[in-house]
Amino acid sequence: QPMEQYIALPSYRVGPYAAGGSGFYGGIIDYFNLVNLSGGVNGVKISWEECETEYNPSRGVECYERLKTKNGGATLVEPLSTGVAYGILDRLAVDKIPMTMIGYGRSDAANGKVFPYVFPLITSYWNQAAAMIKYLGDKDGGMDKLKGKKIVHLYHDSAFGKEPLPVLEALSKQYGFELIKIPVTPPGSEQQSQWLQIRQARPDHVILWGWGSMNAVAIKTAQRNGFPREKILGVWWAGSEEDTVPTGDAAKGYSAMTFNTPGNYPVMDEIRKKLYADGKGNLADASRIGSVYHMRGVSAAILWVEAIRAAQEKFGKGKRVTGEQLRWGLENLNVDEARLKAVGAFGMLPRVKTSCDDHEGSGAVKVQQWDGKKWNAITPNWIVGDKALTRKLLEESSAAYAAEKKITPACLK
Amino acid sequence: MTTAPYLSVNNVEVIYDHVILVLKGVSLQVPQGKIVALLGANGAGKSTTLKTISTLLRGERGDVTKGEVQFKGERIDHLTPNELVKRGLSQVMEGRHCFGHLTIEENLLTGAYTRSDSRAEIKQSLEKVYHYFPRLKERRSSQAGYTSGGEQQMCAIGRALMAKPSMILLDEPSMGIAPQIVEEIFGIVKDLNSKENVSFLLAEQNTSIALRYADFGYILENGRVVMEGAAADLSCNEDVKEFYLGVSGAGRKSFRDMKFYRRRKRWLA
Amino acid sequence: MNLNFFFEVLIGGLLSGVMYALVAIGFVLIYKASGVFNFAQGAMVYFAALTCVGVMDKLGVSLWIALPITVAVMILLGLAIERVVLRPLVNQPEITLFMATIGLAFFIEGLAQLVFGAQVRKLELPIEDVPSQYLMDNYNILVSQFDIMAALVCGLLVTSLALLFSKTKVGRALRAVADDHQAALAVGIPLQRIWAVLWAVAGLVALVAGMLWGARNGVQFALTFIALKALPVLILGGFTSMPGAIVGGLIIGASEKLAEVYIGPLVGGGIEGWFPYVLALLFLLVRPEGLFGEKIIRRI
Amino acid sequence: MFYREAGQFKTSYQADGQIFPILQDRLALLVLLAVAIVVVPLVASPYALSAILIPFLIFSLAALGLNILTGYAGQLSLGTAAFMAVGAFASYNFILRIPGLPVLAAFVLGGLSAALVGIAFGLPSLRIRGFYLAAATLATQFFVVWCLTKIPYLTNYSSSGVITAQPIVILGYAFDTPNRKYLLVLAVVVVMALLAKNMIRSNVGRSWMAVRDMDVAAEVIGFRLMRTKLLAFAVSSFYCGVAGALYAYAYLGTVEPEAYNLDLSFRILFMIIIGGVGSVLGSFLGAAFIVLLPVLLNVLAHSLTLPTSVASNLELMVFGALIIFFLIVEPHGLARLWQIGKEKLRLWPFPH
Amino acid sequence: MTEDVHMQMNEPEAHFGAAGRKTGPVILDLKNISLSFGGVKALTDISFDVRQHEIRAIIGPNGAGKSSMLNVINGVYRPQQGQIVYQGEVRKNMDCHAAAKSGIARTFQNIALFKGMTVLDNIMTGRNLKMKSNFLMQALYWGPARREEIAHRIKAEEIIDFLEIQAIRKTPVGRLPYGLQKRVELGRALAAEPEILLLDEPMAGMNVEEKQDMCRFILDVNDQFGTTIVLIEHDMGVVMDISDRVVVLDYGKKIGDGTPDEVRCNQDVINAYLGVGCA
Ligand SMILES: Nc1ncnc2c1ncn2[C@@H]1O[C@H](COP(=O)(O)OP(=O)(O)OP(=O)(O)O)[C@@H](O)[C@H]1O
Ligand SMILES: Nc1ncnc2c1ncn2[C@@H]1O[C@H](COP(=O)(O)OP(=O)(O)OP(=O)(O)O)[C@@H](O)[C@H]1O
Ligand SMILES: [Mg+2]
Ligand SMILES: [Mg+2]
Repeated sequence: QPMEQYIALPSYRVGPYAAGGSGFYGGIIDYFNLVNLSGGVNGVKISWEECETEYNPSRGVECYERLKTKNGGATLVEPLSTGVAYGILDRLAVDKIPMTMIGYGRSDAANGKVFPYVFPLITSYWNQAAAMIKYLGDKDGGMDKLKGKKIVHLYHDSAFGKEPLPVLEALSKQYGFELIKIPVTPPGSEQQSQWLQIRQARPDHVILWGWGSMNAVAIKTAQRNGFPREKILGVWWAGSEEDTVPTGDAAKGYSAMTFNTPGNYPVMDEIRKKLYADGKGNLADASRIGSVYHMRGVSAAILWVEAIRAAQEKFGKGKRVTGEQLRWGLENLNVDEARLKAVGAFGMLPRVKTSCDDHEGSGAVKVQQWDGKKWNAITPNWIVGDKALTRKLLEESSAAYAAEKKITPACLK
Repeated sequence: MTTAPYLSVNNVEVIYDHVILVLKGVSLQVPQGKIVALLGANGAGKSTTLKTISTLLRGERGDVTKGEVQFKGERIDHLTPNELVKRGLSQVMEGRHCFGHLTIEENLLTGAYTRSDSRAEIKQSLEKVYHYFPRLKERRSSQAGYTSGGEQQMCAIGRALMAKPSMILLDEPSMGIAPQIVEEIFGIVKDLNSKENVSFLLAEQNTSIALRYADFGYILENGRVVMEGAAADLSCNEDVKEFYLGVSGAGRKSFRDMKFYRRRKRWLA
Repeated sequence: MNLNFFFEVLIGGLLSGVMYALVAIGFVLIYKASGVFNFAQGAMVYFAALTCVGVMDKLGVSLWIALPITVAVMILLGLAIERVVLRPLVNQPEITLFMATIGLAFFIEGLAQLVFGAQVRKLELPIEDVPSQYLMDNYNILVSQFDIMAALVCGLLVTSLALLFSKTKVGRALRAVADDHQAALAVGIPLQRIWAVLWAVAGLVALVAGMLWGARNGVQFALTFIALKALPVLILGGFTSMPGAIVGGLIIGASEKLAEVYIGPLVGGGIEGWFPYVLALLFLLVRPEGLFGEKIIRRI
Repeated sequence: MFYREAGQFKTSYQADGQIFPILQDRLALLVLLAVAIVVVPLVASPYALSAILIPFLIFSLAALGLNILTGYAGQLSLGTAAFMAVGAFASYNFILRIPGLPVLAAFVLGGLSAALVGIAFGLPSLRIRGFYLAAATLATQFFVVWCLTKIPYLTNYSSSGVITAQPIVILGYAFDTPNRKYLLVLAVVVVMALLAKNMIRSNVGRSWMAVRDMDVAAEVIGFRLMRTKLLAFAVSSFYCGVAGALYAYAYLGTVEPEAYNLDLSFRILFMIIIGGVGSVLGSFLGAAFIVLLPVLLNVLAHSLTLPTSVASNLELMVFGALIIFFLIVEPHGLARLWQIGKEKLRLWPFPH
Repeated sequence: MTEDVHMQMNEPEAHFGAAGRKTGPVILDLKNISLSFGGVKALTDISFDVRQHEIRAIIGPNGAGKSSMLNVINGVYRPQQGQIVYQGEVRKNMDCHAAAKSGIARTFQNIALFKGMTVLDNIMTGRNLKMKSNFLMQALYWGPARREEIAHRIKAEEIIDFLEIQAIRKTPVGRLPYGLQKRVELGRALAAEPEILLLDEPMAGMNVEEKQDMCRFILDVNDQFGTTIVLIEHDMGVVMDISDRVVVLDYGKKIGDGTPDEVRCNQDVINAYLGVGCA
């Protein structure tokens, strides 16, 4: 029985999304290294293996299958790709390996009774969409001010972009704003017509629900058409340096959602000091330390390590936990202020407390704005949208899934 | 032969596609200023021999596994066709191979690609080709792909002449050409040969006319040279007469009187 | 209907079309001269742009120094491609050469990211991508000054390349090569050398496209996808025609934008992905070789 | 010396018309099948089954479908993934909406739906040729995926357009483990490959090849261009449709329309070109190449302990370089290489 | 028009060709055919007929319009003017498929074999119009489909034997030398068991010996199956020896028509094509 806690990382470091992939997985590995430097989790070192998926579902599945049996069996997997995640969704329960989908994938997977092995930790698209509207309402001076306003939902024309529609539509009915849906065909390298339409519609806000190169193009095209960037609010996959840097000054004033508050934290300093100073960092380019994707990776790793810790508390301290046990850990996660302080990440991510009913554990997000050089948080507090609404949708949708799959919803022990 | 050969092929072996052995050690020589005919049945390897010389074989997945080719005393098997044309060796390929989308005139002009002569000189060559083939002049602005088979054949020959070569490899120049023009083509060959000292190696099925104009002949059978000799000698040889010229003891036989399929005589297995 | 808006959409579309044409030119260049459909064109665009910003980054030099270095790199790349990939594949079926360019695309993509890293970068050209104030004030029409420059560059490229093909000996030889490799060799056209030059030129065209697209969208992997935008342009204009590339670009650009704006909302939007293809396809039914493409000769 | 037809005289044209005229070949195939059916499920790890063999077989089937169209009938297509998507989503809907419909019947219906779409998009091929057609088939690719994202009915109103394949149950027997799924896929692929081989060696196949090699002459001889081309589109799309359904049902499980994107179309095209255009065997070899090579390279790169991003990029470069290398060695694909190998073997120990 | 046709049908039937062959009634009658491509007049007002069982040669200088004439006969080109009467019927919209169905087969000047297929497969394609089983049956390769395939295979093998190309049966035709390809192409045309066989320079690129074989094949086909043959050939020896009647074209116009001897002594023909007078 190997003593190491082995985690499978079907990652991608080439192709169109390589920039995000290398930052995210770089962050994860940096944190793992940091934990291992200080002796691991109660003495259990973390090990991992990467496998290149190129963001391609079929290669991702192969990677998963290959990685899962190595080193005594994977105990956690994170593909950071909706397509890959779907491809392995059915296999998880059989293999008894939990998967996190941090900030992506199907929102209804937060229902642990139907998706026992899936953990859309921190926040799902639905909660994000709800929070976005909440933020926009607050910005305009109260939710009632949204009445009669126009909000454009400019989205990546795929499952990803369509995911928040039920929430947005419900909220539009509730608050009386007009929702204008404008799709962008992936990969979205040309958006002239969309932005002309937007300019024509004169919306009060534009929600940019984009991914990959589409974001930079959107911002650039907004500039070209003289549309103020201050009115654009991006989804968190449209809120990284990768999305704004290539636009030059065009993104100044543009804001986006995030579940990591930009800034510096003790854990980041440690990573710099203990890893990069010794040339042991994972990122090729040290200037990307603390970038959005990197920090997102570190946050993911923090939550996993906490889950391992929780599982060890229950199943035996200082021992490697199995996938099933780690699943329990993820389901009974309680990363509160104290824990966050302890790991040096207080304020970096919201507190997360999961349960069988709620594999998401938080739903809180912040808004950040690009000042031309870096991201700055512009909401002091974590924002939470209309959770009652998202909960209702979640119940309906996961029930439909359960019916289709003939699953009897139940909590696992 | 007394003069040093202008072109010599020494013991060449060619394999297509790694497995099909086509030439089994062919050797032949073309002296300067002579016309040499390469005769043989279908599939004997005439075209392959010519392509070996012009190094066009590479594009057809053929490999020269043995032997060498020399032109003007220099080994040429490693050269590119472009360098060969520059050195004065041109080939007219079997099966026309005109550039379908180019007009007849453009086709002819590409023939002069390697020449660095002035426009006027090239124009002059062009006029010469038109003089040889008036039909081409009539069709000069049609796309070659839409011209008749014979017109394409003339175009291919004319194109090779445009390079002003000193040695021409002709692969079945008479194919699909009206008899009168065939005579004219051979007249041109003789003309160039005697006036401009151009040497020729010609693969030809029309044996009688080929031997009439050639100085020397080789007979290829199954990838081997089975007979060689002065053209005059060959045309007197009884076997050649019977199998390649279609005349037996009693003179030419009518095609309709062939009451049986001939069993070909083979010189070598 | 709001006429001013219509014109904005139209002009925006036309100018986007120019950007597509810029990529299409690279395809035409290679196809016309060797009958090869160059799948790696997109990768070359990315490679060129990335090399330029990568050199600026790594050596800390300005655009004006990085540019000539990139030019040299692109020329070297063209020469290498001829030597290593094309030369051994002379006279092979079109589809084989097509596949070889696919292999090439993988190789170039890997190489670019290996040398310069995968992160997204910005490329700033001295001309800003903002609405032209002059046109705004005088005609109340919104056109980016960047696009105007791109159109000029594209026009220049097309004119010079079209002249090359129609007026020079090399141009004629190139067309001959596309018809029949073997015969082209036989008449002494130095296929190798011509291809080398051509791929080098294609590399430079890719560089131009890469600079303009890179400045517009950022230098990132997605630049390889803009080839997809160039395909309908190509089939509409004809694979073998330089003017076709630009006319096709204009038609595709304008009609796809108009369709997205005026038809899109009726059917749920996002039709830009397929509309140009369907348009080009319908058009092909009338003219199977595109607007200016050479007729495929089918004769027996 | 051992591998040759010498001494194996055919006494009837029937015997001569066999798929594998050489006894050794027939034996080898039987052994291969026996291994695939009996030995593989016993010894192969779940990883090999569910991550290598199943996708390999499914891709082979799709490649075979494309090969029928492109390799045999000469119509270059870049819309393969679209036909796969039609097959998958149609099967899903048939099962969903017709209670009690057997899964295999649903696959067939899915395939037929794909065939219909194939015929519709094949119509332009009557006028358009070569790369023009290829680029035009991209219309299929984009249009079909767009329809799947835009028409909620097709995805059973799932909010994001994702569908989850129903469990495969045939005659009360659930194909839920990698082993069983593998056997199911294998059976489908073997049967369909056999059918394809039969078509190719009879008049339909000849009509396709005739149209491919010289369509004017084919017409003069009496083949009807329209019928021949559309049939090729239909059969090819049928194969791709079934492959697409298997891709969803026996491999991925949960799919979004994006899983059938252009990338997939290209991968399948790569398979047939690398494997051999116009060869049934080539479809399999090509699929093996494209499925296995990245895995091998990946494993190899990891054993070198390079930084992952370097390894990943090197992988891509080597993959590209190998494609070029194989094309230079044999432009007609792996199948031809195999054939040449066999011809050499036949002559062995003599070189020619 | 139709009256005209009947008139011809009622003509006395027995004719003897120049080669002493008994020929039948007119099977194909071409009337005032004109064809032009843009500015190029390939055929101008050409009329001639072909009788059953005869060997009819078309000769003329390069570019005279001979191949175009064949293309008109089997529907590849549609003449701008004129009429084709085939087997007593006026063919208005003759397309290649209809022509093939009604028993017209041909070979091509620039070999049009299916390069990727074997010799046997090429010949089998010639029989496609006679194959009846549908594609599902063929996919199953069972019962009637299989029997049919084998029956046709036997026919094809007969042709292979006839043309003496047994040894190359399984070779892809792309690899064959030119002369053999011509022979295979003849085989493919024969496989259709045509009424009329159109041959476009079947003997180009052959040496005398091979031409003799080819002549024998043509004469045998003509004898054994009664096939009518229309032949284009530049080898005057062949034309004069085996044909019954000869049409001469020049610049798209008919300049002579008659028995080989008549044609040979026609001054126009001598000027335009033959060069030498009749001996
Ligand atoms: N590309 C090729 N691949 C395989 N075999 C070939 C190829 N080209 C020619 N051959 C074979 O090589 C042999 C010689 O062919 P070649 O064309 O040289 O004959 P030839 O003497 O020119 O005949 P012909 O008089 O018919 O033109 C033939 O048996 C032919 O089948
Ligand atoms: N499809 C076409 N388009 C344009 N011109 C054509 C076409 N087909 C034939 N021609 C022209 O019509 C004329 C007659 O051509 P055809 O092929 O019938 O000549 P031919 O008598 O067979 O000559 P050859 O003996 O050289 O084969 C030629 O000048 C040719 O260029
Ligand atoms: Mg030859
Ligand atoms: Mg002709």
